[in-house]
Amino acid sequence: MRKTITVILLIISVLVPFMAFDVLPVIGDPQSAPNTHVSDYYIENAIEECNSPNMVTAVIVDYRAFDTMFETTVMFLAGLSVVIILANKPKRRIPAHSSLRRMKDAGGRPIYKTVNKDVMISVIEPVILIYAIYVLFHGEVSLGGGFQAGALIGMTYLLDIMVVKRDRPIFDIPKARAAAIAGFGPLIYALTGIVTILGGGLYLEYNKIPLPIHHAELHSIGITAVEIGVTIGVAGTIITILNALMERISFDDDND
Amino acid sequence: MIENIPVLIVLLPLCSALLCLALTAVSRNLGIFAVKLSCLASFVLSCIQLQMVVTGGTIHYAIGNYAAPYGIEFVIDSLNAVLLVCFSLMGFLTILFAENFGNEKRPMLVGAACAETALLITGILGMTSTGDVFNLYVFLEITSLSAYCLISLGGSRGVVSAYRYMLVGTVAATLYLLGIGVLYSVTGTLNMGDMREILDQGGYDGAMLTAMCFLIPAFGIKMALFPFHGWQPSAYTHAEPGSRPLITGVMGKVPALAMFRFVYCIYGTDFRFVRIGLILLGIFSVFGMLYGSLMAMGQTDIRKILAYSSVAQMGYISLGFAIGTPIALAGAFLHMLGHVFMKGGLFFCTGAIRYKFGTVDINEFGRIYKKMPLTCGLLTAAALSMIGIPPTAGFFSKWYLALGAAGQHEWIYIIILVISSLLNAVYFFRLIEKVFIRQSSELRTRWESEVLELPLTIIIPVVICFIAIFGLGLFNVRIVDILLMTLEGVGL
Amino acid sequence: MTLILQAVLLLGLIGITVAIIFGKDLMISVVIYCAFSFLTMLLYNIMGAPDVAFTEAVIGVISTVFFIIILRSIDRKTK
Amino acid sequence: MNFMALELRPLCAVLISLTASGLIYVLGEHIRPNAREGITLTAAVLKIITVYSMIPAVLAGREIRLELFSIVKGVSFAFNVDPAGMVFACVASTLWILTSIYSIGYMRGHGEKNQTGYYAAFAMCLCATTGLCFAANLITFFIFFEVLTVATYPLVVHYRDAEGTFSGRKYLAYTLISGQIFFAAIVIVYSVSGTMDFVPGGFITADMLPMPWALVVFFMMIGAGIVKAGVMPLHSWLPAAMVAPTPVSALLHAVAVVKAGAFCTLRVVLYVFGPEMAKACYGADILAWMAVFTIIVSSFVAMRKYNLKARLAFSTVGQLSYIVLGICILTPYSTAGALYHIVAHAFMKITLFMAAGAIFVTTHKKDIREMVGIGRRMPVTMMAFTAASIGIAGFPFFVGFVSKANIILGAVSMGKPVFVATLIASALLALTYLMPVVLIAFKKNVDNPEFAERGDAAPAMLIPLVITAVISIILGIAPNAGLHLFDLAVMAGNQIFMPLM
Amino acid sequence: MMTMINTFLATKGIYFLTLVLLALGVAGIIVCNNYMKKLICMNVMQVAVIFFFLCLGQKSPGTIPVAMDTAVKASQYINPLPHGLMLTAIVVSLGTTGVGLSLLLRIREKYGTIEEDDLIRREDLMTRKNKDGGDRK
Repeated sequence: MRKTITVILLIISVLVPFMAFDVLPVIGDPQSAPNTHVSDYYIENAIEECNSPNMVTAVIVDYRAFDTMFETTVMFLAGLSVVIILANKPKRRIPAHSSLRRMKDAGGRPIYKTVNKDVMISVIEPVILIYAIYVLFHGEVSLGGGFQAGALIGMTYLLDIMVVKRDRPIFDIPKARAAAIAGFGPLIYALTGIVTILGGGLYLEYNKIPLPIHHAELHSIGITAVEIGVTIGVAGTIITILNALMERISFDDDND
Repeated sequence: MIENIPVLIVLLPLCSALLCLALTAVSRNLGIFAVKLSCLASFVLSCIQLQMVVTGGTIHYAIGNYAAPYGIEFVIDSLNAVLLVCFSLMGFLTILFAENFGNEKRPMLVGAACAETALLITGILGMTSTGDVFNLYVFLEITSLSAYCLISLGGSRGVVSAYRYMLVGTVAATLYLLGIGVLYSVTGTLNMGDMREILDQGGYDGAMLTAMCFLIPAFGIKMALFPFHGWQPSAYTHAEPGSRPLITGVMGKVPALAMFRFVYCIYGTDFRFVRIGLILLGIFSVFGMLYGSLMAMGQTDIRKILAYSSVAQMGYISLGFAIGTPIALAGAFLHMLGHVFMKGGLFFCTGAIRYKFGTVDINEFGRIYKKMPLTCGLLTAAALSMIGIPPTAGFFSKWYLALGAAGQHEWIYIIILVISSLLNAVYFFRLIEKVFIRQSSELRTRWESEVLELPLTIIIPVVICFIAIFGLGLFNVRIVDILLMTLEGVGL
Repeated sequence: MTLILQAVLLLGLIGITVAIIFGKDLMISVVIYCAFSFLTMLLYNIMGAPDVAFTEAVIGVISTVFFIIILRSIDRKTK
Repeated sequence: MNFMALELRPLCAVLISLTASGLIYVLGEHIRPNAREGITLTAAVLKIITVYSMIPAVLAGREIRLELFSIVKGVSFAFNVDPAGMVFACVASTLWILTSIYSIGYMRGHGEKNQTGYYAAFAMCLCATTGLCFAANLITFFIFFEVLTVATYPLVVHYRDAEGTFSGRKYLAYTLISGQIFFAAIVIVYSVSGTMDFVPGGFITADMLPMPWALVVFFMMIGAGIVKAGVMPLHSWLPAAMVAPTPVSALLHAVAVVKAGAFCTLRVVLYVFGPEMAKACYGADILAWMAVFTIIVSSFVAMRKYNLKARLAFSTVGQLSYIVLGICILTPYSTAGALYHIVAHAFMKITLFMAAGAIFVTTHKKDIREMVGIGRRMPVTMMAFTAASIGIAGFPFFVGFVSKANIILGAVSMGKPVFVATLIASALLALTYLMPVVLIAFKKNVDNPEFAERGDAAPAMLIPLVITAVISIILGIAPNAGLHLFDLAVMAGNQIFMPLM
Repeated sequence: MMTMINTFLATKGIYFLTLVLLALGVAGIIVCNNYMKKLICMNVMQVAVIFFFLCLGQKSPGTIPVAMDTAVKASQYINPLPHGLMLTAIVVSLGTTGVGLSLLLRIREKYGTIEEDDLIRREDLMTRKNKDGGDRK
């Protein structure tokens, strides 16, 4: 009953603003308000002011760097929350539901084949890692940036624990330790701002980093430092969440 | 250095929270100590900032030194300077208080919970200071995420309420994003001041109305205004006891401030449909005040009583916004300040009683005042303030609200204020009766009694809340003057 | 032209969402949610937001993995 | 800062009680009872000195005004000592010391519990009472009024039993509802007039509040006063509150609470609305008829009560309506009479209550029918009781006569024969319900073995009640004796009606 | 024909579809009985908003906002601001999903189910049991 009413209300709420769509700008109009006022400033000045051809990067880590700092903090916060929420020690791992369980052979190994470990570990993971680092340091020139790099590193770990037995992954980080490391990401970001304050500027004013180089270079340094922070934060968080979730759940190849 | 105060207030708790886990790994108390220190520093800095704002006028702090519409800006006017002082003080007290509720055996967990609380404080302080609508969203998410986590720490019920709150809260955040999206689509800016200037040129009524349709539910959900309050009682009830004063006392206020910013600072009272919005808000708050009080009467769990009473008290605040004259707005903000200490104080008491006796059922509170006179003193003062007995803070905020309503000839609001405070009286005097009059039940203290009735870290918050309730009442004019420095220009 | 493509992709997203809401098997829901995020990525790319598309691609993978991990402990069938 | 500066004295008077209350609450459980009661008595003596020291200045017509700080925007927290407030303050501070001594005797004789809370709340009540005597504007007045409401609550529920809880709830229901309505009315008055300072003769004019609204606001404001003063039909909390210990009843009925209600009526009718406005909106007339009704009905109810305290309670209900009636007749004489009746009734009624309490502590008797021949055992107590009873009835040379005569004078001058008749009839009715007690007590030819042996109440109880009885006779013979209270009352009446003449 | 469709889509169509997607997400949160589905629907809803923002930044003849030698005029680049904002929003949604999943796991461990009606029934049962326990005490 309640649900029906809600759905009806929702349908109404979809239809009513239909009349009000006139207030929104025409899609693709180069003269619409969002495309002119602030946006033009970013496009025109990004290269000059921030030394960053990728304007999106310029926006997120320079003009609106403060947002991104807290975005990284949100990531860290998510990791921390997962650690806390899953902190209680369950008596045993939740068994996989019967519909998902597979038979094991006489030796206790699962009877289905997994991906080839060697290929994964020796070929795909290094490629992803290298790509992550490329994305990290090239964020200001081409696509990508700290966040994508961090997520890629997280994916490497994901592959790692998927392919190798998860009790003994190649780089093994307990979840609380991972969360602590993730905290250093936003901290690097915040400290970059503190450095600019110490250099006599306002918060995150990269021009004022106390180094004797040209201001464009300073922006590059600032952006790189910040991107590294984001990378650490995001990678740490993804590893944390993965670890915390995996700890709880039993898989077919577990030794019970 | 001094000009960086606005951002440092937000940064200090953040940095300490980020470091907290690592420091706890080094030594078990180091992390908590860092958080405490940073919260104290942030409180002191916000006091200095208030002084600066009062003498020097509004502070605009452009982060990264990019001028207003291009970069993110912190705008500290007298209004949020006062609120910052209040919120950071409450944050500090909560951090002090929370220490007593950790699991002694697992220091990492204690450190992590402490970091969560510090991040909640960061989010709250950031939301209060920011002058950028999208930055507000980010801070809102920080606040909400840490709140989800802290609520989920309160046992299995807490987990379920946290999950429900998370779904509803995300809907609210999404609606908020949609609202600012619509505003962005017509103004092309995200800065509040700039947005105001562009909207003032006129001709954007349709977009503003559409955005308002999204924003009022969004803030309504976040501040637990009446028809959107569904998540609130169980979340407040089952939150982690240590951080509950902060969650219940402060977390609902900040979206209310944001709502005020949108309605009065961005839209302005010249907006054609503002009356409709205000009447709607008035209806919500009137029903909220009645509903919250009526629901609170039926409860026996003190946490539930207080949670429902929060619904009613939020009604007072939004009633002030609905009346809309400067004096009523000042009343609403005074109530916001007062309610931080009243509700926070009541939850400090609840926590203290729970800490000592392990009960939350008011039927077991018989004659508890013999054992905890200080706590019960605060309990009584806060309860009287909720009812609105002079000379506590609650009376004076009610006074300004009623005065504003009389100025607008909204007599119905005065009647509702009277009825609501009488309803409040019913359940708060029931509580007082239980504490002072009921025959003593066999409560066994859970801890060996010390020299003081409670550890010092609980007594300090209790005493400060007690002082604040009366201080805000007796010296309200000073605060109202400071608030009016900003509010004079924005009201009806 | 891009707008028509966008509209088609959006219709696809709507269809997937309906399938998720009315599906009886959570595993299927999760897998088509993966498809959903893939379509979203395409959409973002078409709209000229490659950065967002890149992020969405990575996020889509990671959140799908999260969902699948959780799903091991939960009854697949739902009412 | 010179603390004995004239302007600071009202503040001192308030703070002394407040400090005493705080000290007792904090230290009460940790120090010996003697020290605790020492605090009470010291504070009482200090307070009485402070209050009395202001009388000469007030008599000389000097204005004592103290503005402390803004309590709400545009209105300051201010004290103003005027004759009317002075009268009430003198009564309250004088009786505090007597009631304190009496309480010590009663509480110890009766072995009461929770004495710390009792003394703290008692001091708080006196603080509030003094505050509202000296309050210079409505909001200051309201603050103390509400503090009084809350501070009395622990006294009413002193025994912490079911009955006490019930009457506590009843008390709160009546006073809080009326208090909140009073609050709303204050807001309305402030928003229409822009001022809240009490002005003799009132500050509300007809153009601020048009007719039907004026009456509504009048009753919204007066409601709080008449609830506390126990005017029918809003009196029912007052007999219920009889479950409290006798000193509390004495305080409630004679000193603080009901008088605060009467005083509130006075302030509202004569200092806020003013005689002209009160008459123009018919508020005064309606209120006067309510008072008449109360006087008659309460007397009849009192006759049917055999619990001594209950009978006295209904007597209070009736007597307080004298004051309300005196205010509502709106003449200088009746106003002076009404103010003086605050004094008169205070001394007489407190004597009666103390006597009732003394009887209860000494012989554990509550019912009048069991008191046959008690005069033999407690002659001094019963003599005081007799004197006070005669005073209540308004016999010449007793203090009740002075006030009633003035009220009647006012009624005559306004040409209201019904009021005159009521007042005279009620004097006779008072005799019919109080005299039987005296007669039973001194009944001859009855040898009640319980009362055969002579053994009066303990001195701590006996002395105060003798003092109050003596004072009520002295003031009856010489109304101006000592403190010039009658002059003060007359001054207040003249101040109010001066602009009209 | 083509231009008509294009105009319709540019002025109303895309917005409408986005809104439908959003409404479906909200409806899913309300209607679905399964908490996991609710979480997926929450993600859908967030995608809709992200899409809405990106719509605002589109330019019909426009290149991606990375400075290249060929395009020089400001109006030729797509507005980078919504992209920046939505990157943040996406990250937030990932964080929320992570927290939501861990909460889900706890609920599953505690109650053994993630169906809402089962959960409510079990909660009621627990409340009643607690009350009985209280009485016995």
